[in-house]
Amino acid sequence: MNKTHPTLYACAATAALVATIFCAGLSILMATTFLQTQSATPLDTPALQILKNQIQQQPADSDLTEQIRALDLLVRRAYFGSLTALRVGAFLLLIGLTVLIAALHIMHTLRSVISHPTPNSNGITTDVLANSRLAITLTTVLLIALAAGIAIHLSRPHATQLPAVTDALSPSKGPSTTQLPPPWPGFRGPNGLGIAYDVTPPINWDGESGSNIIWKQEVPRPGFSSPIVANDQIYLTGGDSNVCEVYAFAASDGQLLWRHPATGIIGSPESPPEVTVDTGYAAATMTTDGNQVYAIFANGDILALSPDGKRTWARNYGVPDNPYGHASSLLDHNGLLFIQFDDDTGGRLLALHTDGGDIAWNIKRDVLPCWASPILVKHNGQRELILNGNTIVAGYDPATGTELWQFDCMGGEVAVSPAWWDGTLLVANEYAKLSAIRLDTPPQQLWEQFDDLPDVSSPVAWSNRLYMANSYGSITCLKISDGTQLWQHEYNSGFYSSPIIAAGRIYLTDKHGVTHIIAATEPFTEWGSPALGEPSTAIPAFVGKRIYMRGTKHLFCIGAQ
Amino acid sequence: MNQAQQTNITRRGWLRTALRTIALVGLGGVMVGMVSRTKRLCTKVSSTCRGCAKREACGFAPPRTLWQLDPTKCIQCGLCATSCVLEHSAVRCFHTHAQCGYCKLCFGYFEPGAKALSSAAENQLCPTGAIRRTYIEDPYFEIAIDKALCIGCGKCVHGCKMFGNGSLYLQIDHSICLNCNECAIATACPADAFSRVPYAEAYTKRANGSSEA
Amino acid sequence: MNRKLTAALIIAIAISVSTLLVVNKRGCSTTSVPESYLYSTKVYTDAERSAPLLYREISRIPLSLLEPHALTIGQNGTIAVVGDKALLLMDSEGREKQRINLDSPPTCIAWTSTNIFVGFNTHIEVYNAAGNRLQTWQTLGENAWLTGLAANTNTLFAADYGQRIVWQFGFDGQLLGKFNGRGPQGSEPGFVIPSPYFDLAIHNESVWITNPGRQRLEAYSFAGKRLSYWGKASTEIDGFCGCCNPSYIAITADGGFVTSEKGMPRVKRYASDGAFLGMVAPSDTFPKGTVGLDLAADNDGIILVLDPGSRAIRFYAEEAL
Amino acid sequence: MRIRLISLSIMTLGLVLVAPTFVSAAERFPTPDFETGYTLPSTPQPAPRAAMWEVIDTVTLLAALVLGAIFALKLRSRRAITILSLFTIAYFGFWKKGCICPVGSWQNVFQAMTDPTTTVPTSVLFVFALPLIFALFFGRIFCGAVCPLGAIQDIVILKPIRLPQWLKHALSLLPYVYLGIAALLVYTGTAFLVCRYDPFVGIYRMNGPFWIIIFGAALLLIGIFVARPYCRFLCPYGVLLSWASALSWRKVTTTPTECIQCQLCEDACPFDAIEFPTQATEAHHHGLKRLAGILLLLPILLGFGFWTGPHLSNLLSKMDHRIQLMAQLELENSIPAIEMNDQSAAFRASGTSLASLQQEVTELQQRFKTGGHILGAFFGLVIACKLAALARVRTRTDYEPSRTNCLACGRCFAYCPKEHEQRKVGSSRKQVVSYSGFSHITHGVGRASPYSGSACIATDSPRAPGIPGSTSYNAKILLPKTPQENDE
Repeated sequence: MNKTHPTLYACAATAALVATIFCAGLSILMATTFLQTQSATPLDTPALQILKNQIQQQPADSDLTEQIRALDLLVRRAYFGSLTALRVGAFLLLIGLTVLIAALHIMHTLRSVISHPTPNSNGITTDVLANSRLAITLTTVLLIALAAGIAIHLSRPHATQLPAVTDALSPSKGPSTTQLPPPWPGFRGPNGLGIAYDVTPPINWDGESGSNIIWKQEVPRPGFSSPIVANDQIYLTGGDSNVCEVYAFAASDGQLLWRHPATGIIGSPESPPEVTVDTGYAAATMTTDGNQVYAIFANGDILALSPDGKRTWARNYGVPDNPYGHASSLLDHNGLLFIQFDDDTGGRLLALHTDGGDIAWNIKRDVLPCWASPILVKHNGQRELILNGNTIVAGYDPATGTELWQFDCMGGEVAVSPAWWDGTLLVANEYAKLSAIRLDTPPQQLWEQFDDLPDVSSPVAWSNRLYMANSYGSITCLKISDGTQLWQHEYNSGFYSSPIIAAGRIYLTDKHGVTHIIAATEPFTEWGSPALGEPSTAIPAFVGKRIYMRGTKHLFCIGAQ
Repeated sequence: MNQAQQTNITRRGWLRTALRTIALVGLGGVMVGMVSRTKRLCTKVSSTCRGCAKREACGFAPPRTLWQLDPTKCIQCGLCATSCVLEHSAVRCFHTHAQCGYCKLCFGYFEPGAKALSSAAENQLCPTGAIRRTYIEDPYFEIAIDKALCIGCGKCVHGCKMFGNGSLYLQIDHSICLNCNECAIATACPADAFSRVPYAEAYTKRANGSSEA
Repeated sequence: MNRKLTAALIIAIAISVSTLLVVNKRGCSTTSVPESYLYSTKVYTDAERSAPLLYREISRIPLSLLEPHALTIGQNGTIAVVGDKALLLMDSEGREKQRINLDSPPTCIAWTSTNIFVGFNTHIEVYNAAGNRLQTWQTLGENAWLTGLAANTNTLFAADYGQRIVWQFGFDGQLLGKFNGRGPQGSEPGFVIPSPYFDLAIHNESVWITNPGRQRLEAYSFAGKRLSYWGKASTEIDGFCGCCNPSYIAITADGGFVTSEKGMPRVKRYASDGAFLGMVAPSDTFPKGTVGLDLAADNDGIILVLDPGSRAIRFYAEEAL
Repeated sequence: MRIRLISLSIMTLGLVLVAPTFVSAAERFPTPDFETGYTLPSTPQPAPRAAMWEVIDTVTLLAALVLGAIFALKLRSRRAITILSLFTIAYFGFWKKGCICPVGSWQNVFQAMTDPTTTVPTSVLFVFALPLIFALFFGRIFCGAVCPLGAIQDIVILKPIRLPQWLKHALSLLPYVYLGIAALLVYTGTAFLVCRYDPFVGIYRMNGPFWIIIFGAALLLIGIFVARPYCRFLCPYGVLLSWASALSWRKVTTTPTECIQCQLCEDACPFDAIEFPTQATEAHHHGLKRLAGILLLLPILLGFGFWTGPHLSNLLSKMDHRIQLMAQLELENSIPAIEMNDQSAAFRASGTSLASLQQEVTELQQRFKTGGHILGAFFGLVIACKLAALARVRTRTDYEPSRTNCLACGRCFAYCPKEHEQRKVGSSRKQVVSYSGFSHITHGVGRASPYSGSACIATDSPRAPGIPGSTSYNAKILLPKTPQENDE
């Protein structure tokens, strides 16, 4: 102990002890109060809430009101009481700590003795340096590891953000199971469902100024068919009364890699059939399985071309006898190419072998002419090929062509392809109706609806919502489960192109080439409406971070430069 | 050896002086730059300086900035009451009488579903009873906020905004606000309603985006 | 000795870092707000559910207006809507037949067999069914703020929220009279209008005027004498809640009332004696924060609701009971 | 970001322009015509802290720094410094509530430098610059007694221990990391990290987030043994100050005259800032070789940092509220099951176009990317320098405070016999006692009496035979110091 000032030392020691106890107690007390006020505010008393709910039932009850008033007062007192308590407590604690520290300093001072430094105790030596260098290196590694750890920890939840439905509806594999399916294999994307998977398309561009336009390439001949994308090439058809052609553009820079005229095909008519201007000769969109691309034209010519533009086969199974001209797009699955051949001679569903082009099967359909395109869905684990027809909607086994079911609900000039969501089929047409059909056996109509029906643009279904647009410029969102309208919006310009769901947004291009980007949810929220700078009726192709859009004259590649 | 050391030392000393001068010049440059920048901006941002008495002069006295809540952005999430560094938040409810409807059935005052339009506890909306309601004449009642009791939860603001004229609004009481360099509420605010504004217009923002007359 | 303390130090630092992370989380979380700080409208929505829903939305017409303000029904079901700086004339199907551009933003409208009266802040303009402007009436003072028009065969009533009076005009624009509802020697507070919603409707020989500040509807003779009133301030479903409701009214063919409210944007149906019948459209029908649901009722019992929130006219038909 | 006047002005304009009709109506709402002659009360607007106070604060800071410099360099009085630091705690701490402090103010200046739309109030500018200027002339005077964060830690130092060298060096990386990250977040307008996690400001306010206060308390507890943990192993402003004081004109010295290698000051510095004479004996070229190796490593470290930096910054970008909001909106729009949170609800209500937000976020991410590159390179450089500094043994003959690490607390003064020798001249022993500092009175007493003057040292020095110190001491006696050496 200390010789020089024993009393002083003793006093300091006691003071320190007392202060310590005081501070410890006080801080614990405060911490609890603090946490109380933080977690559950005294104002948030369940008891009071219960009483208030009771008073709703019996307003007349006087002693209940008395209770409430009493409790309310109590609670508010408690709250402000706790605030004051904290403030006072803080001050007291401060005083306590000051005393403590002072006392400790005095004690320390009185007790301290001269430390006799030992020789060579703490000099800088080489191994100290070595250790330090090692330590610094290790710390660096440690910090990097820490950062990486946090990064991994944070990045984990992002995986779950992808909609669970994706794999349920994932595009069908081509003949060779090893390779990935083409990113945008045909009309309205994978299986014709109008949904783009794993894409992050841009939301602003401008065809005029060329902002976010990666490239722009003139398309030699006109056509209403939409672009498809496979092995880094964009395929298009175009044609006029002279000749119909297939074009392939390079995804990288948009240069026209090759063009293949549909000529010299056995059974092809001498003179092209009568078509109207708003259908043209190349209205049907191509399809591809990644190994070959397939095209069909108004005169019934069907071609299969290799990615480098060599013709593998070409057939003509009759000229579609069709008031406007053939417009139904192709679809392929498991080595079969499906053609919806609904014309005045009565409807057919053709399936050709993708190698060779011979008829695998040919199913008679009792329908009137129709311009809709088939879709391929997965229902109860089975693939089904679904055709919108006039007046029958029917489902087929894509392997054998056996008709699985049919449902009579269509009418008018059917050009609108079906939409599909989770076991529910949605078919609509102007002058007919929109009906939601549950594919049980037999199919049940859940509900029907008669307003704002689409005429050209095909509806798209996504997460229990149906989006449909029509050529009058209205876009409507309905709840698929019960058909209630969630929102509707009127645009000045009408729609021929169809809505596509990409990255949780609807991309819908109007006749003037303005793409309306709308959140695929409610309420109606528009992300923007970038303009292509020229009219467009085709359906854009969504691949990765890019959009390929066909205007009347040009093919555009849209994406961040 | 010693000689070497000496020259070594002088060299270091000289180098140090040179660097020091550079550092000083740099620091000075930064300061001058900042001040002139403030001048320039202050002449530019005249629209923010609305209602600022010494707007013209402000170029010469770079503005102190204070935190301000923008009531038009406010969504009354209640975080003002809980996330201030002060236990009793510096955000309080303000009331613009000029905008008040003096409504008998005031939705800033009465609990939703209140049975009687009396000031009894069970009818009051305010969790701390910070709103005073005084009769003026039929059918008008005056509403006044007791700042000492208000905790800035914005419950009344929500009611008034929803049903009434939005004469009640949340704002920072600068006699309480510590003007932290980073406002804790601002970091928590979901509506991003907090921003720094020149000293002169600490209170110019009011509900409905109109500025105090 | 040193080893121990270094260990302690490292642990301490680890603790501090973790606390930082905790604080950071707390900083971001918005869950720490007590229930008692949040405004709940549950009471109202519950009440709405308990009340009978008498009507069903049968169709909806989207409008090509950004800020539709008022609508009215003309001859044989034609519809007129004003908003932005335009007057829209539509057929009964809701197809836009004509769009007449106006010089200033209109606030209200009335349509008689002969004329369309369009109210602006401070004056009234008269158009014919073809959409040509016939007259522009004199301004009613710079404090004027017209929010409602109603006309019968020969007189037009204009509700002026700015000056809290109701004007009465002949069709030639000649001022027939005005009244402030204060009654003889101001015994009454008159029209109490805290916010710019002041509507009126004509039925038989009386004009029904909202008195939102007092949460009631008042009937006045054309001479400006108050005949009767009904309505009570209440947060119950049968009364009007909010500082100032109802915001708009319409009178059905049978003399019953349709009222719209702001705050809880909803439409209710009352009998001719003011007895609450049920809901036309509960508050969850309209987008959050919708204000200004103007109303019109045609002769076959269809109720038209102008929904500025979704920029559309909603048609409601009585649910077959 | 929060302090952008321009954006604010635009916003204000916007509000005025797009105010919906309901608003404009409510603005010209005619107040009820009261018959009882009731007059409208005006809304009270409690005034902020008067502008004058900022001037006073700045002046006080200047005065404190001047005093600090005098105390540390001229008077060489530990006691005076202690008293000053108590004042600091009282004024800059409890009275001024520890905000705005120089430790945080560099962020404002840095933001204003990187973002041309922001301004810094002059007072803040001075608060930032004064300590640095003083550091350039007199060393880290600010840390010694004028920094409220330092002062509160300084008074709790009771049983300081010397950390092992390797740990000291390892931990000394942290301030650079903190500085770098904080700077990046300022550059992107995400946060003022240093202010958000200031451990002691909560204590000065006697209020604040619970966990911050706990953190502060924890640091103080550690500070009893490991002196000033925040200053030495966290403070980002300390980094700037150490750079400045490395160039300082004058610096605090342990001994008033010249060092005599008595070793008595070895334990004097609780911050381990006194550098000892080197005892290492290694061939010169070894060190050089190592140094060369590290210099070769430098570009690799820089490159690695530059490459990995964006990954780190990408991680940090998740802290930014705009990026969080964008992610939330994306999520809500792609998965309808997701509930709107307050942020997205408020955003949707505000009517701002998503495209514009997208635009802002993309720019922001670009900022994070570039910032990340710079940050990574900076870290690489720091590590390289640290290693280079440790590459070879710098021959040192005296005990002297390190230029960069010395916090100018003046504790070591009382340990130096030379000090007492000087004080003894014409001064009573009492004065020596009263003189030599707050907590070391008895050291002073104990030390002053046994060895007074160099004579005793000579008798004392056999305690360390063969230390280069003693030899060089003799050398010193023989040839007096050149002025340059004094300067050094």
